[in-house]
Amino acid sequence: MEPISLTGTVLLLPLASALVIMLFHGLLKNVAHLVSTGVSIIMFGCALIFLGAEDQPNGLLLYEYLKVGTFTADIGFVVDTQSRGMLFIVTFIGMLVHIYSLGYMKDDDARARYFGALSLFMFSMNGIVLADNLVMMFIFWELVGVSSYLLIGHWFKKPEAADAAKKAFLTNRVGDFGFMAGILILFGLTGHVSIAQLQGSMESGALNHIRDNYEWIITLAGLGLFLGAMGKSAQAPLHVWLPDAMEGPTPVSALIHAATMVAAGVYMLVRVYFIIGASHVTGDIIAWIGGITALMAALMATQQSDIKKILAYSTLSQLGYMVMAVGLGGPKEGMFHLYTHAFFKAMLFLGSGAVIYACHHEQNIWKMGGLYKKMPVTFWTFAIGTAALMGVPLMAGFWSKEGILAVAYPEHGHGNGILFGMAVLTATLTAFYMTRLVVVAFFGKARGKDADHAHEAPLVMILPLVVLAFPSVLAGYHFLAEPLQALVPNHHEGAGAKVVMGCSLVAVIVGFLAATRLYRNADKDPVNIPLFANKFYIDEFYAGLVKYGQDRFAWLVTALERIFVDGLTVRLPAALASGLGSWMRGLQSGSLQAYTFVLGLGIVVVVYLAVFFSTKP
Amino acid sequence: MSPLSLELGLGLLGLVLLLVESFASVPRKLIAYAAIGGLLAALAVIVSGAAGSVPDSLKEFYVVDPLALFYKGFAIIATLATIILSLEYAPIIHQFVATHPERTKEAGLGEFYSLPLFVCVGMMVMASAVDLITIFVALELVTVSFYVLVAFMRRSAASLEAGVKYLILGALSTGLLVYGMSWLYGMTGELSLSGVAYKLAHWEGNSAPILFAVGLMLAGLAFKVGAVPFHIWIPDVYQGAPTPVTAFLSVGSKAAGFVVLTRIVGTFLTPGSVVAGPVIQILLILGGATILLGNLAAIAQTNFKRLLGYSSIAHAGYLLVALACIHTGGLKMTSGEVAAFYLATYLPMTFVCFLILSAMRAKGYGEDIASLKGLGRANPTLGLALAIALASLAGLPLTAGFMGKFFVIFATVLEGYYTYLAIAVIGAATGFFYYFKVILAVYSKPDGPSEGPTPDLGLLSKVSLAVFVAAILVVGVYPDLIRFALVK
Amino acid sequence: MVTLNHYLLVSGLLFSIGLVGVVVRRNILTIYMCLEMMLSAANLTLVAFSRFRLVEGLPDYNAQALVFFTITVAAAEVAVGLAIIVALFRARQSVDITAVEKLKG
Amino acid sequence: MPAVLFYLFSALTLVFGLMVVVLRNPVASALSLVMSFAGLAALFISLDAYFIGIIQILVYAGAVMVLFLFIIMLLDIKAEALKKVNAFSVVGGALLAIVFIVQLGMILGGLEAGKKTVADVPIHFEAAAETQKLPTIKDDLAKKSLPDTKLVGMALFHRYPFQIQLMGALLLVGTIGVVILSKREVN
Amino acid sequence: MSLLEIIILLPLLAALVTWLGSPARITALAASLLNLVLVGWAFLNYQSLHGADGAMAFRHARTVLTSPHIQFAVGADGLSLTMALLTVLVTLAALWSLVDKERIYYTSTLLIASGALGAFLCTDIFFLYAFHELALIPTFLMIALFGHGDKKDAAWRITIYLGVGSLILLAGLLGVVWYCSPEKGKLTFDLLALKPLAADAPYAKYAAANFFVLLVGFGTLVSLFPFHSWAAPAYAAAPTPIAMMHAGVLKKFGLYGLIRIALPLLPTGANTPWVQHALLYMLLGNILVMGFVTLHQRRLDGLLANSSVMHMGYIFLGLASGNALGQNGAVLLMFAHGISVALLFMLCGRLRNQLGTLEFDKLGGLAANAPFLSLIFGVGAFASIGLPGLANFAGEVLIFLSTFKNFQASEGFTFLQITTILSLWGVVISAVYMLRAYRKIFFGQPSAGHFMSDPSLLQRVPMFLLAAVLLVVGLYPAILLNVVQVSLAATGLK
Repeated sequence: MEPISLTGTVLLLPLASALVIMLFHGLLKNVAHLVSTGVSIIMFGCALIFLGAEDQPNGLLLYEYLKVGTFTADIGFVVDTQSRGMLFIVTFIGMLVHIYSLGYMKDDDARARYFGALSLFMFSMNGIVLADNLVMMFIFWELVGVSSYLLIGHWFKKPEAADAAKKAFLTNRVGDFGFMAGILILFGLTGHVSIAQLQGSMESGALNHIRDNYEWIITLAGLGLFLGAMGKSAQAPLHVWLPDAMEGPTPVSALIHAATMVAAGVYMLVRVYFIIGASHVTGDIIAWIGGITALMAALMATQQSDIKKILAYSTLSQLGYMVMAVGLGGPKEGMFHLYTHAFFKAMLFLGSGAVIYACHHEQNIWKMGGLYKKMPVTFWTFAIGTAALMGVPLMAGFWSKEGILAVAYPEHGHGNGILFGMAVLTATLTAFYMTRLVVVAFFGKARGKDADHAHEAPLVMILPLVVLAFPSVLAGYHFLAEPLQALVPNHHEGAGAKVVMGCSLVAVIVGFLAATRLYRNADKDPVNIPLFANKFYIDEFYAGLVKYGQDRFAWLVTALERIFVDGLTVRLPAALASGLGSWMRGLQSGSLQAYTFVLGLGIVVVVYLAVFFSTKP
Repeated sequence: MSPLSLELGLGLLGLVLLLVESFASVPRKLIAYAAIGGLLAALAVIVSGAAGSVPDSLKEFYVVDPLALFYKGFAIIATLATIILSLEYAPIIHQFVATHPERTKEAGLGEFYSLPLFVCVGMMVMASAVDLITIFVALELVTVSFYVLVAFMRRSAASLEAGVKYLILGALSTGLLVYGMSWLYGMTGELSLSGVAYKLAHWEGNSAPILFAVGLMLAGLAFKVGAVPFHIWIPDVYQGAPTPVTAFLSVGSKAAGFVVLTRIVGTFLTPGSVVAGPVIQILLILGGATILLGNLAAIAQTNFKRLLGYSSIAHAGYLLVALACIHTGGLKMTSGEVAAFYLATYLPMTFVCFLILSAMRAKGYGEDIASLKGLGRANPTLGLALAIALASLAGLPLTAGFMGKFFVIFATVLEGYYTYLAIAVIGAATGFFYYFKVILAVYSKPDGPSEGPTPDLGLLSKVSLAVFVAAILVVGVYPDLIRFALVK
Repeated sequence: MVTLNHYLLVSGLLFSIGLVGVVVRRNILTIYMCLEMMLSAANLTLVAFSRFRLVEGLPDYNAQALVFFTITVAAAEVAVGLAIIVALFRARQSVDITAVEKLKG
Repeated sequence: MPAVLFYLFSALTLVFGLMVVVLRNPVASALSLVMSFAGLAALFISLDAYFIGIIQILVYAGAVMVLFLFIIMLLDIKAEALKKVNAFSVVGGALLAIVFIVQLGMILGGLEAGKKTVADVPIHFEAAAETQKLPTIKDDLAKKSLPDTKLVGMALFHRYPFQIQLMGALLLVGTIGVVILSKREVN
Repeated sequence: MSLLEIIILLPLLAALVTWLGSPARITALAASLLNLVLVGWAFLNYQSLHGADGAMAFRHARTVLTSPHIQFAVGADGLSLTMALLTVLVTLAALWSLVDKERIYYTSTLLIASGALGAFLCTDIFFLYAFHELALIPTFLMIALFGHGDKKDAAWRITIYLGVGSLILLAGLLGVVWYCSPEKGKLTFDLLALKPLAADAPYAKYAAANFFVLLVGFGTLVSLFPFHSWAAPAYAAAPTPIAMMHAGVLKKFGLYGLIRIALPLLPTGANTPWVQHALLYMLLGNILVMGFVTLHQRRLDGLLANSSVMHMGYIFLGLASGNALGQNGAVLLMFAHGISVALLFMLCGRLRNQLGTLEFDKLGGLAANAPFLSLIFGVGAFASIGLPGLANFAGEVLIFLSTFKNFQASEGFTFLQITTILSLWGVVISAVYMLRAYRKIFFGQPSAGHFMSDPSLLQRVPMFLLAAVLLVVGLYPAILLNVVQVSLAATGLK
């Protein structure tokens, strides 16, 4: 198949599926999931073929979305290693999640709506991956936002779910504000929005000139784009929506809030790396925000008791890692981590889903325990995922994490000692909280009735776990990464490499040992740090900001608008008119004396006007 | 056929009808029909253009130009409409004229149907009059007839009060006008307008005395057209007078005032005139004040007739401003023609209002705006007609009323009178408020639970209502219709 | 010496006296008298001007014709006016202007 | 006419005019008005307008004032009560009059033509006699007596017959009006 | 009778026939369907029949006044056809959504439709202006008689305000005619004749003032800040079809007028710095001040009404940019906003009818029993906050891009661009209030006593129609842009 028909299919098929399901919601109640899953399998097939497609430097045009005069913003596709690899990840995990959902959402009333939204998400995510220009990327950027909104709010009757959906969308909107601003600046400077053309311009064109003379503008543009990435990839301080998003069905968390959508921010940063890299300030800010996010999220994860929340903070932390890598000048490292992380984090989420499913929607790890015997497959796959996430040597996560640490290492071009330290600390904490999770949830004895009666999940749910277990181990190796078109970083050699290796090993070991020691056979959390448990009180701060800042301000503005605008344009003239009117009515007193007096006055005034008063010829 | 024969014929018809009224006991309606027939015949003569030239002996006082013919036709139509209106209103007249309404019938109606003919004669002469004596006599014929007509319902307190007020204030204005005329004569030594114009254009020396004369004249005429502050009689008199008379006053008398004002102002603004500047200034200031006062004071009115009184004041303001805009070459109309156009649009919409008001009154409804409530349901045709007329009064586009305002506003733009443009805009905007208030009442539910009798019109009134509404709409989209009649 | 201005002044004074009377008095009949006074003042002006503007050696009799018309009109007005006042008196038993203050606003 | 007489009649006119305004009894006002108009008639005559002067007496003093008095008597109208006099209207009316007179005075001050006396514009009987066509008028003028009535009649009936007819209509309307407004219904 | 005259007069005729007593619903629906077909045909065949130069087509003129020269002249190009399409779509939906309503509802809606069509399709300034006013009385009466809440006040507000606005507009239009007249003897209201005259108008120094008067006049009709305080109360109070027609269609007349008359005839006026700055300040008021005011609303009708005021700011931003990109975006957004706000008002009316309240605090969980309604509301809500894939986004993004078109690194951010960045924040604000409303009304636990069911299949048609239009234009904006941009280019706009 031609690349354009491949990409076209990949893009439009899920859209068709989504539209059909949404529109004929009632009719398709019982087949919608099959339609959607079928579509996801076809997409995966297409993505596999697409892996062999040739690079298209000018992109593939589907149609001109906006065309005014010389300006165009197309729906067009970029074909390069990055998009091929990412498309594989998205469709692969997407397909598995679809299959998994067949089981997980079997008894849900609104299953059709769920699968419709899932299709919409696939459509949107594919769009981001394939976008060859910033406007198109923005379009799909927002669309993934809305499909995420729908999926988080799937159980909309639950106030938490409804609020979480809203929060996710709005936080992303803040990010999109920056994204759009960045696009506008770049468009303003060059006159087009195509990524390839922008890159060309940066290499030898208008942008190049501007970078040399007005670097602040490039910095601003880069920061704008990064703000978009912050929203989507939940970087501090816009990270607050991601943990809440766990209110959505667990497969959604696996697909959207772990493997694909949240990674889109990183994906986008790598796409526009030529802009970010053009300004040191941008890179530094990105790296720092990434590092802070990574560390902060890891700290928060250590004190969570909800199994999905732990994974969510872990995701945050890992995203911070990736972003930091990009900021530090390692886009390939970031992308590579994204790629490995997608597999094992998706698997972890799906595994946690199986656990939750088995425990009748119990999510508190302190009410679980002893699950390894009851759910062996789940346990083993979960363990593999945990190991990969911790960065246990030879697992997929090990390679990618080591790459990032290497970038952060001071000897590397942009490396930074403090950041490196933070990264190592984060790695330690990762090992710590993941061990804690596994130890508490799977070992010891069952601490709740539901955990006691847990049993292995059905086959459709187990199968994706098993499938994902393989890349979780093997994805870091060239024999898999290369055909899958992952952006594999160059192996770092030199003195630093050993230090980095050592640090990463030590981190895993320290974290693992500390957690094992603390949590073995513990019935409740022996460590209690409210600051971490309450996520540094950032949510509370935002709630206050919304309530006392935004809403009060809105009240104030409304009042001022009423008083001044309405007062000056409506009430005052109206009062004036009616006041003057009644005064003039008062002249009409009914008394003839008054009338004759007015008439006499009129005579005098007219004579005055005629004879003695003259303003102009 | 001399154009004078029209006036003569109508005067004779009036005389004959009075005689018939006194000595023959015919149904009074026949008198009205005879008057209508005579007026229609006169109108036909005017429209056909059969009105010939003026005898030489009269050429000094009397012209027949398109403007005169236009206003003559206007006077005839206004009279016609008034008599039709009177037919609708007859029960009320009878009720308030007869000492014992139940024992007599049709008291005073014969006179009430025939007096308008004399007014019509006066107005027709005014349309042609070009010297001070003729103007004065014709004006007084109209004024004195109106004294009688306004106070006609002698058993109605309101009618009498209106009569007294009109009498006193009207006589005051007559005195003023005569005083102004004597000064104008004294300064120019001329009684004919052409002579005055010549003197004004070739004035030498101190201009203060002539300005004094001009000011007094304008003040006297301002009373007739109801310009602020000489408008003061209008609301009370309009409210108190019998409704057909109010209609006649607000259309006929006003138009007659304006034709005289047009001719006098035309004289004053003759090229090279020494008084041109102050005259324009007075017209503008009076016009601006009139627009503002008429519209603002109308806001709080609750009586529909009184509201129409203020509305007529406001319209007079626009007409004054129109008269002041003399550089309207782009419109291919003189300022007088703009004013005439405006009056022509004003006639149908005002008469529609008064027709419906009469019909309501005849069925026992009051004259308050509130008593119009439910009309839109009870008689949708009348409701729609009234709504269209009010929309036109408010100056909504696609109605005749808009075209009138359109020319005036355009004239101020062409002239560069931005202050008066702003005043016109403010006035028109205020107008929306009180006219729409009436429209709202028409389509509101009636206050009381019980519904009164359905207001309806006689056949003749229905026909004229249809004609007027059609005129409002047709002129609104095809203004050339009037312009053809006006600009030859 | 008695100049035209003297006559004009007298007529002006008479006119303003009439005006004052119209404004000040409350009896409608008296007001009406004052109005007659104003008309007569105007006539004086006209006659004075007509005398001082000779046409073919004679005073301008066209202006005096206007005076004649004015006097006639005034008489007719008086007739109608008094009839109205009588009607008013019959209705209200008063010719004070307070009898006609119902219409207002 | 000697200046003294002018001042006398002017004073007569104005003082009695003022008394019309000041006196509270309508009968007194009406009588003052008659006196005032008599003075006015004298002023007319001083301006060689004999006809107008006589008409003034005949119509006003003779007819109009009688009508007024008749109505006053008929209706038995009482004097205005003093307390009813409105101070505002008195002050306002006076102010109006003063302002008007000041305005008039300023205008008269600048009126060059007004500085002439009657003697400055004498009647040219000879010249007039030549232009007039009617023999009786010619004769009168030749005798240096002003045929005032005839001349007014000439103007009215030769020049303004149309207006006279119109005036007739006016009087007719006035008559009808009076009848309608004051007639008593016959059962 | 030319095609466009039929299109304009058809609703008028239907209104008359309806008023006289023919079956209201059938007559009205038949007329509006027929009109949809006619306008649709004209739209689709515009380019193929009249070439791609974007000039006025389907022209026809009848002189009604010789001097000044006024004609009942009709003509349509891509711009006017787009607006006409908007009108007939919304009209059809508004009429269709009426259930068990009195005759006057149909009559008024048809009258407004006719007025809007006349305003969009007339090429003579006089009639273009005049037709717009046709809606004034029906709007007034409908709000005052059948409105909700503080209906009298709202009715007066909209009437007087729009009355004043249109009179100011009239003054401005007359000023333009005067401005363009080469000598005072030849005054014409023919838009097409004025354009060549405008180029060498003798009174150039008045251009800025004249443009500003037009801006205020047209702006008042579009609820440009600070002349907007009629809009929100009136829309909140108005009966559903009136709110749909007015907010969806009629309001766009002001913008249409700016694009059709003010910008091409007074380009120097539009480019005068003080005028531009004034416009930018005003539209910032629309976006930010009204954004926060909208945020403060506690009822759905108030929220929709204020948000529709707010969104006008973006369209003005497109016009302020002064280039083709912005103008095309503005037209696109006009269309999209018209459809989306009509859709939302339609749903709002339905909610009010069924639930009796629109207060957020009393509502909740409606999605459970009315999934279709909540889906369609979602489409409308997301469209109005500029979600890609729905029509509004295409317009907004073009507008934003247009303001940066001439961005010069050496000059840094100009006021226009700073305004744009601030306006971008408005997009966030609008998402906040819209999602808040959506969350409160449709999500969460269903509140007691407020039961809501999905509409019948037949009643879904108008909703589906509007939603589908939003989607189609959102996914393929070229369907409008292709036609609009050639015409905008032909009007002489850069």
